[in-house]
Amino acid sequence: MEQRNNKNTPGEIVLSGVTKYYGIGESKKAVIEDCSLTIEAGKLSVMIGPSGCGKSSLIRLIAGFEKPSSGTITIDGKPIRGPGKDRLVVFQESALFPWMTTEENISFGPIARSEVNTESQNLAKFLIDKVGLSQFKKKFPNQLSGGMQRRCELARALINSPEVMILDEPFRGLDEMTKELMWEYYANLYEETRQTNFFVTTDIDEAVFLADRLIIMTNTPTKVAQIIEVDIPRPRKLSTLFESDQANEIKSRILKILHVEAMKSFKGGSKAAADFIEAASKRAVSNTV
Amino acid sequence: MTNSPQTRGQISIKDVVKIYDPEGAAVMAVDHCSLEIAAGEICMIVGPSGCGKTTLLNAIAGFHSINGGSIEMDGQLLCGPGKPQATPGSDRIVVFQNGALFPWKNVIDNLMFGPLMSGKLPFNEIKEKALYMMADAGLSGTENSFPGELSSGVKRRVEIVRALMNDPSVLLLDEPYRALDSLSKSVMHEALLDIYAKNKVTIFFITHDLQEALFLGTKLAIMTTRPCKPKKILTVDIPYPRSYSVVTEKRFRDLMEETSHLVHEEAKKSFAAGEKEG
Amino acid sequence: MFRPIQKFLFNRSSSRGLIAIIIFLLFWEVCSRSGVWFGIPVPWIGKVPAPTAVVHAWIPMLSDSGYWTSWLLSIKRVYIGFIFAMVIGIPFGLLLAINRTAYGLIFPTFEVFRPIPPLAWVPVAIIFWPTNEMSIAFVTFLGAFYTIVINVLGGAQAIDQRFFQAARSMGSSQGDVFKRIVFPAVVPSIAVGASVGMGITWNVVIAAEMISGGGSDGGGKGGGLGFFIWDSYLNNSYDLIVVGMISIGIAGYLSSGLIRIIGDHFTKWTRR
Amino acid sequence: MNKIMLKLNLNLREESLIRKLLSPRFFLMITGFVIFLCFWHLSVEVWQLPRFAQLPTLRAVVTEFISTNPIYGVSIFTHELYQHILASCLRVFAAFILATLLGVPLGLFLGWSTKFREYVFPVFEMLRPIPILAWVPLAIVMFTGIETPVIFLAFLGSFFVTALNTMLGVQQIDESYFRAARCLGANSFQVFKHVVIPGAMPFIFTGLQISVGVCWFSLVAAEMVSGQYGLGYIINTSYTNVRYPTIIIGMITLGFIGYITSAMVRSVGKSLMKWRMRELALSEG
Repeated sequence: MEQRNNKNTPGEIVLSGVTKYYGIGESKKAVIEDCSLTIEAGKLSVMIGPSGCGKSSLIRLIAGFEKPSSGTITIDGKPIRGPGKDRLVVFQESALFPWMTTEENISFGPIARSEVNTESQNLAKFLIDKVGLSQFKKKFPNQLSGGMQRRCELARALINSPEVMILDEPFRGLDEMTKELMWEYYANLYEETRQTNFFVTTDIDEAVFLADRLIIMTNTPTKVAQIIEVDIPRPRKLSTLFESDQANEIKSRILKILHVEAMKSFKGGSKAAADFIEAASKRAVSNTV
Repeated sequence: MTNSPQTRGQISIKDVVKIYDPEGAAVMAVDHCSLEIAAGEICMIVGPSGCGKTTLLNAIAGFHSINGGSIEMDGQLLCGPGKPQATPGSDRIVVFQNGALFPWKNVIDNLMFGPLMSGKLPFNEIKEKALYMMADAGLSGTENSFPGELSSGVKRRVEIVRALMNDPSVLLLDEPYRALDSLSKSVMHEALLDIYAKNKVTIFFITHDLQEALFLGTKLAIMTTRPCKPKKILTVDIPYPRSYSVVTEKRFRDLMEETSHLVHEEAKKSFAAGEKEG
Repeated sequence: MFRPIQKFLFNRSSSRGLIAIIIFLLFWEVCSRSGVWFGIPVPWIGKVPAPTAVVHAWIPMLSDSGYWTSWLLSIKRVYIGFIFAMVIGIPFGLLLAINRTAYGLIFPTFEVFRPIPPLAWVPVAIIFWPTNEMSIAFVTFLGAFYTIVINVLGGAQAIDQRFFQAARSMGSSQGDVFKRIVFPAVVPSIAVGASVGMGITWNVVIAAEMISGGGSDGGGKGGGLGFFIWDSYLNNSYDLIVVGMISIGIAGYLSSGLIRIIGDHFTKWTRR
Repeated sequence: MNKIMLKLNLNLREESLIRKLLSPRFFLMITGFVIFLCFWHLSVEVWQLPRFAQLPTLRAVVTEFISTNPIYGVSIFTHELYQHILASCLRVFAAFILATLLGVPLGLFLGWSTKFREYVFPVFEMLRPIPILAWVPLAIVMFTGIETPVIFLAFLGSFFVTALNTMLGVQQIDESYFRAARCLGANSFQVFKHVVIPGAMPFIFTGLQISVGVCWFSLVAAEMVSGQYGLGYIINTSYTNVRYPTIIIGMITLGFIGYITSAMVRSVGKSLMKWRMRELALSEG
């Protein structure tokens, strides 16, 4: 996994004036409205916003599973038409194939594209050791712990050496301890490859710890509220999160913006915007079959 | 609606031992654990997942028996020598990790279930109390919806109100906010402290999120990996009411630093042991 | 091998089961002999042959070749119908799951015929198929076919959307998606469909054998277990009816046991 | 519809839009029916293919079905058809109600108390593998008359299915609901009433739907073998008396009535479980 310098790293994604509607007729609701942002190549950009504000819909647009209602999304200048191995998504709930062992899951990509050769087999072996799952090669996903499933999914994406790694709150649901260990683990993985990464979360500590560039989103319909450059030195260690004043200063800035947004969506009681978006986006996913 | 000031809900756990015996392979879950919780206190139990915290909670609630030591509440023996398993009762109510609102009852019926079962109050008095507590917790308007239609944040609040409807001495919370995303968690924490200020009930709160423990708790018990016993007990001397900005204050960060390496040691041990979640 | 039996015999729950079965057999014996259970007259059971009489009638059967040929005949008919139902049903179900046009075209007609119980097809089958044997096989096939298709269809439609998204973004073609996502995900539903289907085929074979008089090449006791019990009824040898019933029960139990074993083998990944 | 795109329907939004224009669901359904009827008419009457030739033609069946004085006396305008329908429906109704009244409580207790299950379930499991229709001769012997054996057979099939599904329903209820109810001070009877029954309800109704199907399944066979009236009987006697169109009429009526009865059970289930309906609606949208 050689280290790429920033200048010619691929994977710059530009969104301009992107809008996305769900539902039809009077239940039509804009989830993303006129959102423009750039995910810089070679950087770990983290997007944070209240739950259900439309972040996952943005990911589905970038990954190419859905088309924006208006506006354009390009990767290195080329418009995005459909899913491709240049933009791989690690979902919130594990999308490991339950009927495949860890080994089969990880080498799914090369086999699917019939690019299996000694080089890809070595890479697979290297990655399985790297994610610490060598003794779990023959195990099925439901025999792995949450943390192990996440690492397996990371390896499955990395073997295809995508231009951009997209992660949708991958560590949500893990217990706090495993989650913090995964932060450090994922940060080191990025520091080795300096590959473009687009990480979405609702956890402020996670965002501050991981991010080179922090994109704070508003409540639904979501758009960019603020962008903060985080220049905490790398490689980053968990202890830096508590000691470094800069980390804490950024954290309180985010808190001010996001707490207000979270309260707005929360105060709406059971029919809060968050629930509607959550249900609507679930429906949107289900009816593309 | 304030019940008597902190006289109820004092718990003393003395030297409790719990051994599971699945298919004969005896596994010790709790190893001589002793812990004193004063009445009206918020005691946070922090430890890696699968270390036996929930077993302790189940023993207090009376779902499981214990093999040694004793647990008392307000001086009466809950379980101990001669009575290995406590009898569940509405003085100690559990709020479960993935929720246990009855999906077939709407919100108001869920809230009224406890008092109706005990049959002490007439129906309309219970209903009035339920409506009052719902308004108090910002839940009015959800009376007739079913749990399946509510967001997880709202469901959590309904479940806590359902517990408080029975004026329990102790609220036993088992990682109630684990499924929530961090931002909604912060809002839920403030809502819980708000309800706590009004009801002054003792809270026994299990979590593996250190920041949540320090933000909510008056007392913090850091547990070892399985078999669990308190590794360190410290009091959190941040005054109430606490708002979320306290997280960035100096005192809070010192406490975080002081406790986080303890907690991480335990986490590394269970992580290395390939401990599966929960 | 000894350890599980020993565990079975002495643990509390299974010993209770054993006691209950013994009491049941005693109840059956006493009531059919005397029609009275501790002085209370028991209706209907009186006409049922007692267990001892049944065993008594069963022993000579064990050496009677006709008895065993009816076993073989019924098993043959069940498995022919069943295998045809699997071989045609699974691809048919998958086609409906994958191709929306085929689903729109064929599924409504398929659904219209589904409420018609398979045995209602016996007369039409006898008219259509040349030999009696083929008409029984057709009706058996029909019994299992509907169950398998519905289960395969349900299994395929329940596959989570994100598996397709993940596979497509890693560059797998549609054929690859079918081979490595749709089919493996549907295998557990096929196993469920097969075990339910097997139960239905036994029912259908027994009834078809009774209704169509035991089939052309059987005749006499060799007409399959269905005919065996019907023939015993016609000759008023009621003990043999119960012998036949228990034999069918055992045969049915063994077949669904076999299907379950095969099914478990292919769905290892669903278990913890 | 010259070139129906037989592509994998797993493709994405843009292809599905084009497909929607080509074949709205209703239009396809009609084409499906038309193709089937044409095939029936052509193969039997026009081409007279081997084997198909003996089957009743589409025209014969339709004319018989809707004629005021049918050749063989059975059509929608004659009294006889409704007599058979009534006989079959009464038997299914009696068997289904009996199976529900006995099966559901048994299933609830089997699921609820381990002691009861340890005694009763082994006997239950010993009898269950015997295919229902293997009971036909014994039923005729055990019960006098025509009606009771037929009802007993229909009852037997649905009884086992109902009891088993109810038991599974109770067993799948999450342990924390029982604990929550205990915590809130409910005694065993209250837990049974407020947790066990509503919690098992979805499974009970799945069981009842299957049980209606099994009822019809065993009824037809019993009627064919020993019935006097009823749709199974009419189908069988029409065959023996070589009145082929009436066989098809019997089958169509059977399918239709069977569909209506299971639809009735489904709607009763839906009305009893509003909470589940809303939950499913939200998730499917």
